[in-house]
Amino acid sequence: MSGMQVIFLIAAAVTLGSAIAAVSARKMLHAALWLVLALLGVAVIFALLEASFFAVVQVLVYIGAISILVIFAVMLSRTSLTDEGSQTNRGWWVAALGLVIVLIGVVAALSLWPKWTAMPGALPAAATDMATLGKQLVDPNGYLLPFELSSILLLAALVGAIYTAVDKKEEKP
Amino acid sequence: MSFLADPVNFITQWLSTLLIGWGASASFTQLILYIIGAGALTLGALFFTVFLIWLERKIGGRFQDRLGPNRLGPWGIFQPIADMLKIFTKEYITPTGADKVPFNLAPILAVGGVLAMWAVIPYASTVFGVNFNIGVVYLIAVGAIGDLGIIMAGLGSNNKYALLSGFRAVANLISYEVPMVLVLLIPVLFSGSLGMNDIVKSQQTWNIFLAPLAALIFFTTSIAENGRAPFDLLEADSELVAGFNVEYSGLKFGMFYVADFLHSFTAALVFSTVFLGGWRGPGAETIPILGFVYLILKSSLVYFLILHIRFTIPRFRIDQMMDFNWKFLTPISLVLLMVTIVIDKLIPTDLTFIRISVHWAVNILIWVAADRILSAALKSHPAKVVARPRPLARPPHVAVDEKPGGEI
Amino acid sequence: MSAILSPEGLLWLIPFVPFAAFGLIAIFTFRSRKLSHSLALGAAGISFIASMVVIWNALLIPDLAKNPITSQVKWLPVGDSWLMFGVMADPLTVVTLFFVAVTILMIFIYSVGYHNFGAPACNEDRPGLPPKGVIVTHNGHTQRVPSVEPMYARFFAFISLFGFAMFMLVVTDNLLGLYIGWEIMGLCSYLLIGFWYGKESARKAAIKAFITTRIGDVFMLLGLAALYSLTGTLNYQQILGNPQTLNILATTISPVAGLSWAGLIGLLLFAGTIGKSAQFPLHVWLPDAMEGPTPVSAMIHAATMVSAGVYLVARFFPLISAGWQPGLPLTTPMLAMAAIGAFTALFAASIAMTQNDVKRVLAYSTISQLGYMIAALGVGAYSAAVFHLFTHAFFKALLFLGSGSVIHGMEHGAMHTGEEIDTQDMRQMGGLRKKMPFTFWTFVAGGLALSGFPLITAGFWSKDAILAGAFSESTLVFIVLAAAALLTAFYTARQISLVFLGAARSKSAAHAVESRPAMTVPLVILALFAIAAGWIGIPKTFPLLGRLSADGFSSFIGSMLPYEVVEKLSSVPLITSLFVALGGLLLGWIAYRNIKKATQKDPLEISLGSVYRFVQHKYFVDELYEIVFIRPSIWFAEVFVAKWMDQVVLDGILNGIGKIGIGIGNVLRSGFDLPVVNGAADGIAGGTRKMGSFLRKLETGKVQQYMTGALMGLVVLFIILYSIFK
Amino acid sequence: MIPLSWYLILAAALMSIGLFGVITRKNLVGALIGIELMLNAVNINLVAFWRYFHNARPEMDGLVFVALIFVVAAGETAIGLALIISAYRSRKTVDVNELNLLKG
Repeated sequence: MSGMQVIFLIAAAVTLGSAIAAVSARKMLHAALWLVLALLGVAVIFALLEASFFAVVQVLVYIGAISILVIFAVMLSRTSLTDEGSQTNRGWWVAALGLVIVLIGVVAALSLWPKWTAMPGALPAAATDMATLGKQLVDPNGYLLPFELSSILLLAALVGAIYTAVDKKEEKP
Repeated sequence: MSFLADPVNFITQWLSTLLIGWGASASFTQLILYIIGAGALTLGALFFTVFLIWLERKIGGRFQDRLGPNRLGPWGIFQPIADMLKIFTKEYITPTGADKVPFNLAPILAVGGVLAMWAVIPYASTVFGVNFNIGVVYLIAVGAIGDLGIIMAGLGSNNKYALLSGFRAVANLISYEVPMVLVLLIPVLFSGSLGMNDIVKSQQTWNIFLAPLAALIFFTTSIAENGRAPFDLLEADSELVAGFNVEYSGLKFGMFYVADFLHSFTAALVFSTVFLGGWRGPGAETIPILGFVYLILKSSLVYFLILHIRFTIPRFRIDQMMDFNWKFLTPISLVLLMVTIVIDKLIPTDLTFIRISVHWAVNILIWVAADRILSAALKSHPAKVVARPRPLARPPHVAVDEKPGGEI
Repeated sequence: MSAILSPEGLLWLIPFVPFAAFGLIAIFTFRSRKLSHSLALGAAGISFIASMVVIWNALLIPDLAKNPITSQVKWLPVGDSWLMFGVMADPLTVVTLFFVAVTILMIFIYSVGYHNFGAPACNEDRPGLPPKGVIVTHNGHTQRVPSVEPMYARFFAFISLFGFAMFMLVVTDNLLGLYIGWEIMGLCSYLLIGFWYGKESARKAAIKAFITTRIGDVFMLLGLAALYSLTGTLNYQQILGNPQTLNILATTISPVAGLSWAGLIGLLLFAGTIGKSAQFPLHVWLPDAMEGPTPVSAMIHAATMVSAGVYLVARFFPLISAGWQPGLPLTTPMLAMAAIGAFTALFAASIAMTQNDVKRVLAYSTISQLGYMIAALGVGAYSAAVFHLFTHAFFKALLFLGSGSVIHGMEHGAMHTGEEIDTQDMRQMGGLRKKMPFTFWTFVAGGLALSGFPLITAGFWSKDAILAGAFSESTLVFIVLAAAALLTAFYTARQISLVFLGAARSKSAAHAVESRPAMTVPLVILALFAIAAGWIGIPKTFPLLGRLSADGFSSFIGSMLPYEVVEKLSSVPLITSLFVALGGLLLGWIAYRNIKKATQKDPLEISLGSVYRFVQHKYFVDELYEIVFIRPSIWFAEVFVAKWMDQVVLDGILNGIGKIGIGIGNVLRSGFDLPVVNGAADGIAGGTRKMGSFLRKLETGKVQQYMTGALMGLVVLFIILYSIFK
Repeated sequence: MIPLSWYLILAAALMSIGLFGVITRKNLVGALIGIELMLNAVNINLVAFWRYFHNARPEMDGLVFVALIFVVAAGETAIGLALIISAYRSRKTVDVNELNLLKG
């Protein structure tokens, strides 16, 4: 039971707990805040995996942008801000049951995999160097195409979001 | 190393030797030292804030032709301490229907987010919290956390002014982060690293000389990020009583207060680190304490600039703010980034003066072009009058003929 | 690059630069007048320079006729071989190219002035009508000045295309290329004669010219086909530069009227020439072509198109005269050419005497001069004919441009005075000598050259050569040509004295002004050529002057012929030409020097009476054609084909087919379509609807239930795959 | 030292929780939150595999995919929230069960 494991267990517990809270909280606002906590936990997990860059980017993108957007949406739709009633459909426990079964099945299936209990090797210094990642992203033999595609996707999402969200009523006069 | 030259490392060394002498394990010693360092850093920051508050009030007094605090101590220097004591002793009021958890969590996040920024800033050639290889990204990220606190405050305290302030905080944050990150990439480009310390080390010529426009944009956006005038939409007293912190009292309010001042000084700190060469200065390599002094001097200068702007420029309207960001800052910073990348690739690094002059020329060119385009756009699309100005309040028996268009 | 700048490359360049100009103007720059005419002029200039360079290089080559400058590319695959397309510069090409390049450049420049470039545009001007002029107030007094042509750019596009066609025709080295240029020129003449398509007469004239020349072209195409089918090539060198080919052609007998193949082909090609050069039966289109703008008249009548006809026969003279030597009896086509040419010369000259339209006179004179050349070729005076072609191009272009300048001045006067008169009517003119000095002197130079004023003018030398050649061959032709020359001198004097001498017979003439430099400069340049172009051809045997002359020309051109040309001095033609030229001029001047009023009767009419009127109506040839050809063909088209053939026979057949189809269709519809096809389709549709209304219950519209379904499917799939591949 | 299985189990659990949210939440925003959780689970897996099966050659495949997923997540959130807002504007509700225009 090394320190790493302790940290992992804590982080995992926080993540899962807050995730469960996020999907079951009655007030959407709380759900959003729980989501933030869960995402922080994931960031910690990333840090444990020595992907510190992505830990920070996780905080930046998810907490700094996405969760704030979610909160924004919650604020903009007042019903979800004030709605106190049950936020889940009727047969939710069926889904829960089924998902638990699926989870157990998946884990069971995976546990037959020989590398199930693999241990991490030493990470070469270059692997944590962000310059390498950057070069990979813009390397024609690397990931240039997905990179460009995702950037175009982002642009399209930007335009689409603006177009969808803009209030047409303002443009009438 | 001598104590005078580099006190921090001196103490660190001494402590570690001491602890190890007591038989503590190396990792434990490291842990202890980290804790002590963090505590010292945050406490120093907080106490520094006290001084900042006094300074700001004094300077604000000068700007507004007042005396400012002048009763307690010489030049009223103990005024903020008195305020602190008052705040400590005040009662905590939690409004009914408030959302307890966010309401109480918000001030902590606000201060914590700001303090977390101090962790990666190199104060001297040898003194820094952590030498994080992605410090810049980290800065942006924890800055987001600070604004998260504001949003939570706005949502938690069951108050429509606070909620509106929260809205504005979200809009503000989401918008102004974009050009900020974009222009922060330019120093990163020059130094070839995301680490703050490397950025400082690489500034033989301060980045502000290489990228004046980027510095300007970063300065503006950082003011907007920490909601200072003229971007203080989220605590616009005349519109929403005091914004997100209406419902707060006592130390909770005090924390917001501290966070505000600390945030703006942190912005100055970051600015001087990224663009003004941080601790760089004559003799700073050999005598780190000098570097610390330089850094404080530079950031005080920038902070004074921030104050100057705060006390002289009136507040924007929210739509003006959004337009200013999305229609001016973001495009110009995008163009600037692209052009700078290309130019810097073209010119060898050792021809310093040519490099500087070319960068200046290009920046000025971009600025002028943007200005031209903007003015042309304003000519072609003049701002349309949304509402007629309100009629003057007048006694019922006096007839004032009101021309169409509203002016009397 | 050097490949382009070599003579061959330039030879290729010459025609295609104007073509490029045409394309550019037609596609891009037609909105801008300045750009358009700059393009056209630039193209003409480049072609001119290129031509000069080529000619210089060609002149440096000794014995150019045997080894001309040529360059060929593969063009069309015919069977297993390639139809080669190429360019060639031999003596005839060089001569033609010279005057074509010069005159085309001059005419382009002149057009800029003629269409009033830079003048204000008049908003009443409609495309397709000549500009009416616009009223401007110029330093105090208001007056009407010419306005710019509405379709300015279009005009330059057309003449650029025209220039392309002519250069093509000249520099190409095979009959097919010549035919292409020939036909494009036909098209261009149609477009340009009908340039002011707003005018009824212009439309008629354009159609007339097109149809008439087609008649000749059909024969020419036949000749071309025959030649190709016999020799398997259309290249000049391979056909004409090859004695035994000519010999075979001359000796083998064709199925037609016992002619030799050479004779038949010669006649067919000559038919093309008759159409293009407006020889007697097909001459009617040329006078009407005067409806076009004057530069067009000059192009068609002087520089290019009509010369093309003569050029064709000159080019194929070796074939036409295959088996003929000086002293031997003339071959059939030569006889035909001599007859038609001589007759046309006299005929047209006589008509020219009676015309009052300044341009029509020149048109008929052109016809007669072309008749001269044809006749000269007919009697075998090859070099003389080419020489006359050469000189005639210059002075006739000069005369046309001069007449255009006169008309321009008259129009200016008419606009100034607001007088409603025909500004082309010579009777309305007079006394322009003072008003338009440049035009006058250049016109006089041209006129003297035309009438063959002795010793100094170019026309004298060429005409003298022709007369000499005719005299040595057949006396009859000689007499006819001499008479024609007399008439030529006469109507030239008539024209000059009517237009320029005496007193102004109308207010317009009184107010006429000199044209702009853009028009007068080309006149002056052409006048120089009209005087000096003859001196290169002074025969050695000429008394006194013969000593001075090198007489490069006849030997240069003569080298094209397989046999040696022997020049024998005979004083008769010389005396004759002196006599007819001076006498004709004198008579004309005497007859017309004192015409006082525009309405005054023509002196000849007084003396000749009805004969004059007969001649003035061009011997009623047009009316004859109207009765003999046009009416019957119209009747054929309208009554026979349209009414009977088309409406009765063809429509009947088609309607019958249609009815049958409808019947079959009805049967199929009621028998097969409705029960079977529709039934099946309806059944399927109904089934689908039922199934849909059953399945719609699954569509709850709740997205989460869909997702649950998808998830279950995924799990099942996973289980299956896992149980298979574990 | 942490065995790979821990991360995988964590990721699987997070995935299931997110899925639960997506399936059962009435509120569209809630569904969106669930989707975010699922994406994070995927990211955990990717980073874990990158960390554990890492050759000597510095290869960034896992991380690259994580970056791409960040991009996709950002776009997806933006579009989703925009849709939610416009749906709310037109129907005055964000309840999934009431947005059933497709009901047959």
